[in-house]
Amino acid sequence: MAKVVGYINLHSDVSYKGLTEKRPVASVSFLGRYGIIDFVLSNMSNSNVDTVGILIKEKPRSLFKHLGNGNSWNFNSKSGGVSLLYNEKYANSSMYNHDINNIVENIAFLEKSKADYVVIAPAHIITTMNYADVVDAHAKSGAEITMVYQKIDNADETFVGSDFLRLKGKQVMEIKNNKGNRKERNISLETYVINKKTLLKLISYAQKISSFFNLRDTLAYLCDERKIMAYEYKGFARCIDSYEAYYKVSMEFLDMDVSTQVFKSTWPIFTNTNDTPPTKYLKNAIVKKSFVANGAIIDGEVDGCILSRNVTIGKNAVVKNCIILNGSKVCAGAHLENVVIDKDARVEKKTELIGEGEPLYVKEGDVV
Amino acid sequence: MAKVVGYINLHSDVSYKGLTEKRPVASVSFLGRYGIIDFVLSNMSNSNVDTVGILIKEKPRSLFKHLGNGNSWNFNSKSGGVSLLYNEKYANSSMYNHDINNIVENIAFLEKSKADYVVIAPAHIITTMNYADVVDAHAKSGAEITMVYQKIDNADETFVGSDFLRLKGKQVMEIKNNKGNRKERNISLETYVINKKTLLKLISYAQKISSFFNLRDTLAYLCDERKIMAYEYKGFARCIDSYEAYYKVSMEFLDMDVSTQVFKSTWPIFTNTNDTPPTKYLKNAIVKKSFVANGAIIDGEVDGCILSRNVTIGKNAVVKNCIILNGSKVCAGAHLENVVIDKDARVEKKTELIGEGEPLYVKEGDVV
Amino acid sequence: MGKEIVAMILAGGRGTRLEALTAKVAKPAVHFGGKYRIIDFPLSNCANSGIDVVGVLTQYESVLLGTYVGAGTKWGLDGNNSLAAILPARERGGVGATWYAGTADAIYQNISFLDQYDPEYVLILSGDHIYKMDYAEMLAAHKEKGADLTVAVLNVSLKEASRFGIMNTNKDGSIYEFEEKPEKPKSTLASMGIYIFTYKELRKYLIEDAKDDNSKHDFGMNIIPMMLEDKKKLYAYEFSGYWKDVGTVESLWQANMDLLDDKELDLYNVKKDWKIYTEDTLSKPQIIGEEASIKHSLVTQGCIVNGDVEGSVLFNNVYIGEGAKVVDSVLMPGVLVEEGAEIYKAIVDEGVVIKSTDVINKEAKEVELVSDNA
Amino acid sequence: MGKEIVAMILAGGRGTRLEALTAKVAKPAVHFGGKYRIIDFPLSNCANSGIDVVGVLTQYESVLLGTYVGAGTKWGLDGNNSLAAILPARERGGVGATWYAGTADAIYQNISFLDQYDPEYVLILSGDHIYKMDYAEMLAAHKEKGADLTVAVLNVSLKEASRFGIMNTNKDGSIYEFEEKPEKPKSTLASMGIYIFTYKELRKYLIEDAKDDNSKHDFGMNIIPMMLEDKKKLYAYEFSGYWKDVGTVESLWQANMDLLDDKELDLYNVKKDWKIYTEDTLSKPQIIGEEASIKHSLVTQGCIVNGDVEGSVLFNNVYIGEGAKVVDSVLMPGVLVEEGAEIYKAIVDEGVVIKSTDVINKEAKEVELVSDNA
Repeated sequence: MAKVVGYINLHSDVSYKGLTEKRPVASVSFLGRYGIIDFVLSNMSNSNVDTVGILIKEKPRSLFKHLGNGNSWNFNSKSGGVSLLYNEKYANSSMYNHDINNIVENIAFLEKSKADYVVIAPAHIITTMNYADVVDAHAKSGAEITMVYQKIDNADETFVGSDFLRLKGKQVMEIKNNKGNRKERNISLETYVINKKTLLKLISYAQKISSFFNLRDTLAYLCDERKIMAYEYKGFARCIDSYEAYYKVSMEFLDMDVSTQVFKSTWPIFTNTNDTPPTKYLKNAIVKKSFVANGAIIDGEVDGCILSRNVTIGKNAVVKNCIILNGSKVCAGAHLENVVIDKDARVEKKTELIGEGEPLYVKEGDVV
Repeated sequence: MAKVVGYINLHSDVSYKGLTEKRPVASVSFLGRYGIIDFVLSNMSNSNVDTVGILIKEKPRSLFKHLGNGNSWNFNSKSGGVSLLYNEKYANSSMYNHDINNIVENIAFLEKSKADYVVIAPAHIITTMNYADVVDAHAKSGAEITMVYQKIDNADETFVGSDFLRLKGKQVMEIKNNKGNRKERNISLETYVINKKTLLKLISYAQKISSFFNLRDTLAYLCDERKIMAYEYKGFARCIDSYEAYYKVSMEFLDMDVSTQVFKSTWPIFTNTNDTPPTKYLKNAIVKKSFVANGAIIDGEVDGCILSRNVTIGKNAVVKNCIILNGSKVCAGAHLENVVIDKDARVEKKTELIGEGEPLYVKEGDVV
Repeated sequence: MGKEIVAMILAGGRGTRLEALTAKVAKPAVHFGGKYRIIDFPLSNCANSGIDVVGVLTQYESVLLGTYVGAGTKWGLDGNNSLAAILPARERGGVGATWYAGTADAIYQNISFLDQYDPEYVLILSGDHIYKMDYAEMLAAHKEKGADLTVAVLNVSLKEASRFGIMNTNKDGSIYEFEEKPEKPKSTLASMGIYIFTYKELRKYLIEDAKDDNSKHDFGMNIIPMMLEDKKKLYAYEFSGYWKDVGTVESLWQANMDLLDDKELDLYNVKKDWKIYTEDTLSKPQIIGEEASIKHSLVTQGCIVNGDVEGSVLFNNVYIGEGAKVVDSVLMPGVLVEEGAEIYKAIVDEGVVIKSTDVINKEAKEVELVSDNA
Repeated sequence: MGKEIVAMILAGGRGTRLEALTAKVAKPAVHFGGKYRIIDFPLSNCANSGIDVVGVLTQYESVLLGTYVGAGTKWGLDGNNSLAAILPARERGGVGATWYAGTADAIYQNISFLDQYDPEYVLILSGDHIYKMDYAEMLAAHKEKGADLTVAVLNVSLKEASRFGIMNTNKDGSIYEFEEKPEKPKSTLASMGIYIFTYKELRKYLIEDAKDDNSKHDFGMNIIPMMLEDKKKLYAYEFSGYWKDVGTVESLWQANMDLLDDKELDLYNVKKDWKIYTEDTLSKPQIIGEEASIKHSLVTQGCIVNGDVEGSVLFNNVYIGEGAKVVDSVLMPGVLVEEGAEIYKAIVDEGVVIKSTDVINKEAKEVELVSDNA
């Protein structure tokens, strides 16, 4: 593969209600063991992209902690590594706090790289994409810009608010917003391969047009005058663009047919270690159809749930279709259905919480 | 030693003109090999304070890079480590962007610590202080708060703008600003040992008095009603509180009597590695009374200088009393005296630059 | 700048009584507790006790152990001044190539390693014991007594005492006699094989012992008796809490079962600040299927459980098929139990496949070891 | 998931011709170039070539080498999927304790290590050569030719050729004959001791060679001749650039001097992207005193220079007193040269103190080695 540098683009308007009040989408806990960003980082690592810049939009603190020195993502600490690119200057002015300004503010990262190509991908679209394949196709096509899309037939339900591409053969003719009014769409996965030189030109061009223009806007503006290639990705893809989608996609993983598409021995998903002991099942445990992370102690009934690290389920508690984040405790006899419990919260004895429609949300550290 | 947690307090108004335009004081290059913050971090490490929070005021980027995962400072990566505490919320509102608000915004760091005592020290006052000694004295005295001071006889020249303490025996009666109108002063080294419980009370108290109150203000406000102990530190101390002081203190280190006070085999100063080869002296090199970091290539005359990593001094160039930062190049035949050259700058052939009075400053990346 | 204390972990032994489990790995690298290897315990104890230079002495099947210990990163021992050093038997200048001949000889052959750190005290540990212990407290006792050697002891029952090396002590804790596996024990203070020596004494005795061709070069059999004879100051340091030498298949099984029953060894860190660190395995989350039932068990990440599990410990990437039954068993990493298979009171070695028609050890009297290396 | 290629660095030898310099450390750990140890070069080459699993085979004085290599952190080989593994001679299950008997035997004894990574190719390197080489290019050549073995060769002068193992090749680069130190060389392509084997071939030949009691178990003497006899596809890969086997005191000195004269080995990374990584020493900045004079020399951090230095290489923490003269010499870490002392054309070993009245090797005909381990 040619020399490639990666950007993980955290500049987006996606949020998950309470879950993203104090942390960015990228570090929201997912499937008990991961942060949302682990999937795109692992894709970079598995695709041998070993120099990665993370374009941080906001709330950098929990990302510093999660990423440490990047060793958990298999980047050679000498020749590559993870750089945290934060745009302090515009952090508090939302109109200017976009990807292009971040790239510009941290331009040294790009300039000193010897890469020929740049891969840009978001964190909130979960895929197992091999960027090496995309780069190869890009290089062969001779295009300066390639956009990755997926053909979907439920565009009225998912990726609403994302972009779709109007194609002519393999060329992108138009980039438009998916308003959910049709089922079939070629949805943009917000993943781009751009020649490094082209990207450098693009950002200076974008700044001339409008200082509010982000990368997506620039590409949309340019696609009728420049040749932008489309690359079809046929693998697993889910867009976690809302609290509802977060819950829905999480639950979908409990179906083994879905999760085996993502967890393959040839495509490891890396994350950081937490030194937690195995899960302990006590004598009254009844657990079915669930993901359980280490450190949990379970003495109740758990069905259709995702339990993160160090969760406690008390004696005879009943927990159904819930997502429970790190360190939270459900006391004896409590009954929960359709609830998302943030970190270090506590559900008192015999409490009953049942989410109707949208899952209930219990805040970090709350006692209910 | 009792359980101690450390804060490195980067909230101060100190700046070094151009040198701190794009980076915080803490990561300004010092003595060719270090960042300013390395000294206080090494003191923490050598005093066995293995959990350290860095209260970042601004420009966090270069600090992320410099600190990496903290291994270079000898912190056990499991039981301790360096936490970067950044106050995103107030980063752009100078009145609120102070140490107490940063501690409050990142209160989990302090709350989860099992320490009995908290050591707080600034980066811009260079010492080789053993905090274990201060904590021992603090514990013995029974006081809840201890302030470290040094008795100096040139308070009209150094530490101007710092605080001095009015003492009664070993107790602090008043904290006042040193206006430089007297030679002898008991100067506060802005280094405090506070019982953890007391600090937690102090910050909530401070917030009640005024949300503009920083830690120093709070202590000054409280010292007539609370018993604050004074601890006299007699070792090496220099206050680098301005561009002039940065230059002056740097030059002072070229005197072996000064530098041997700091560089002792029992008190290593840790920094991060850069994988640079040894300095190469070519056939026309004439080097005297200088500090030279690795990676430099020298073919000219160097006298009374501090050269950082990967500096090039061309053939027959003459460089006197200069500080030259990483990667800068002085081309053949140039003549420099009394100049500070920031990173990656280039002084063209036969250029003459002579600083009169205050040393000349050449910006990062400039070509002159 | 000398270190106050350096730890040396004896990790060279094969542990033949663990049978097939040590056919390809040294005993300290044997899996334990659903997630750990035995050596995680002394190494984590060192890290948690603030000991930052640890030598690990290896000889038997040392590659996995060596790469596992690495530079000590897993235990945080990878700072600028901290280190976990692998010390294999080797060829030395002026000496030639020599294997380790006994516990004392192994340390003797590494005197130059110790000298390099110039420690005041040396802590000698075994790589195959399961326990949590604060060595800093033991060191404090050693210093307080001004001892030449402090031996950690456990108060065992009189019945068990004849299986151990027994320290007979005076009222002040000083040791006046050491008896190896006495038929009629005079006391019940069993040596745990954990020693703190004042280094200059240790160094002297090791050099003396090395000269003696009749010596077994063993701490218990040679060094301690010599020191007692010389009237050196030997003290016992009594440890209370969970401690287990997992020397046999039976005791390894039992130690795993102990974790299910809340014995004193607390992995869940209720007493905080004493985590047992181990390697991070790259595995998917633990997935529990619709037909699963799990009770009274430890199950770790990467497992997929579709059958019945009771009273068992499941390591990384174990797969339990539908309708399978796993009772009172320890399943090492990567074990695959096919649909409908049954396993009772067994240790199943790494990577073994249990076929759907297999019924292992239904009688369940003795612990059965199932291994491809048998 | 198998690795495409695993590298094995032979680092077990003493290097007796380096005399006192290897009394206490293995040859690959000998200091070089003001800051490095010799093994930094093959390890950095691996890291820079994108090879992320490297075995380091040790036997002689392996402790320093083992802790130095650690988990590979210094070379960035410490990711989740990368590793530098120390492979000492050891006791193995079913085999017993065996030392490494030759280069091929050393690899043979680590077949289980290699099998674990299931590589397509294995790169065999020597731990004591100084050079920069992109093994990825050599691998590409090996794959393109569909070779069973590719040997890196250097075009030496006809005069030198009889000191080397010479590969006689056809026009297409295929090797038809190998001659060890031929009196009348037919070609000047000298083997650099750098081999890429297709692993399944290597494995087969190692097992065959191990059965032969008369074999020296050496790649050059046994494995290559066997493969040639079997008409296997052996190709030469010609390397051009700086390469030095620093086998003697003289050649080690010369290699250090070469750095002063801008030979092809570029430590200053003008060609970028090929840094030689090494350990980070905790030292103060390099301090040059008022009376110092330094020309045509390499001086590293931690040195204090108050005297005259010319044509020399100074390692970490060397101290040169006022009026001292150091000419054409290599001063290893921690050397202290007192005021007024003089040193010419010498290698001074680690930690040696040169007294103020000493005048070392004023004649300066041969290189003199000054060591406390003599």
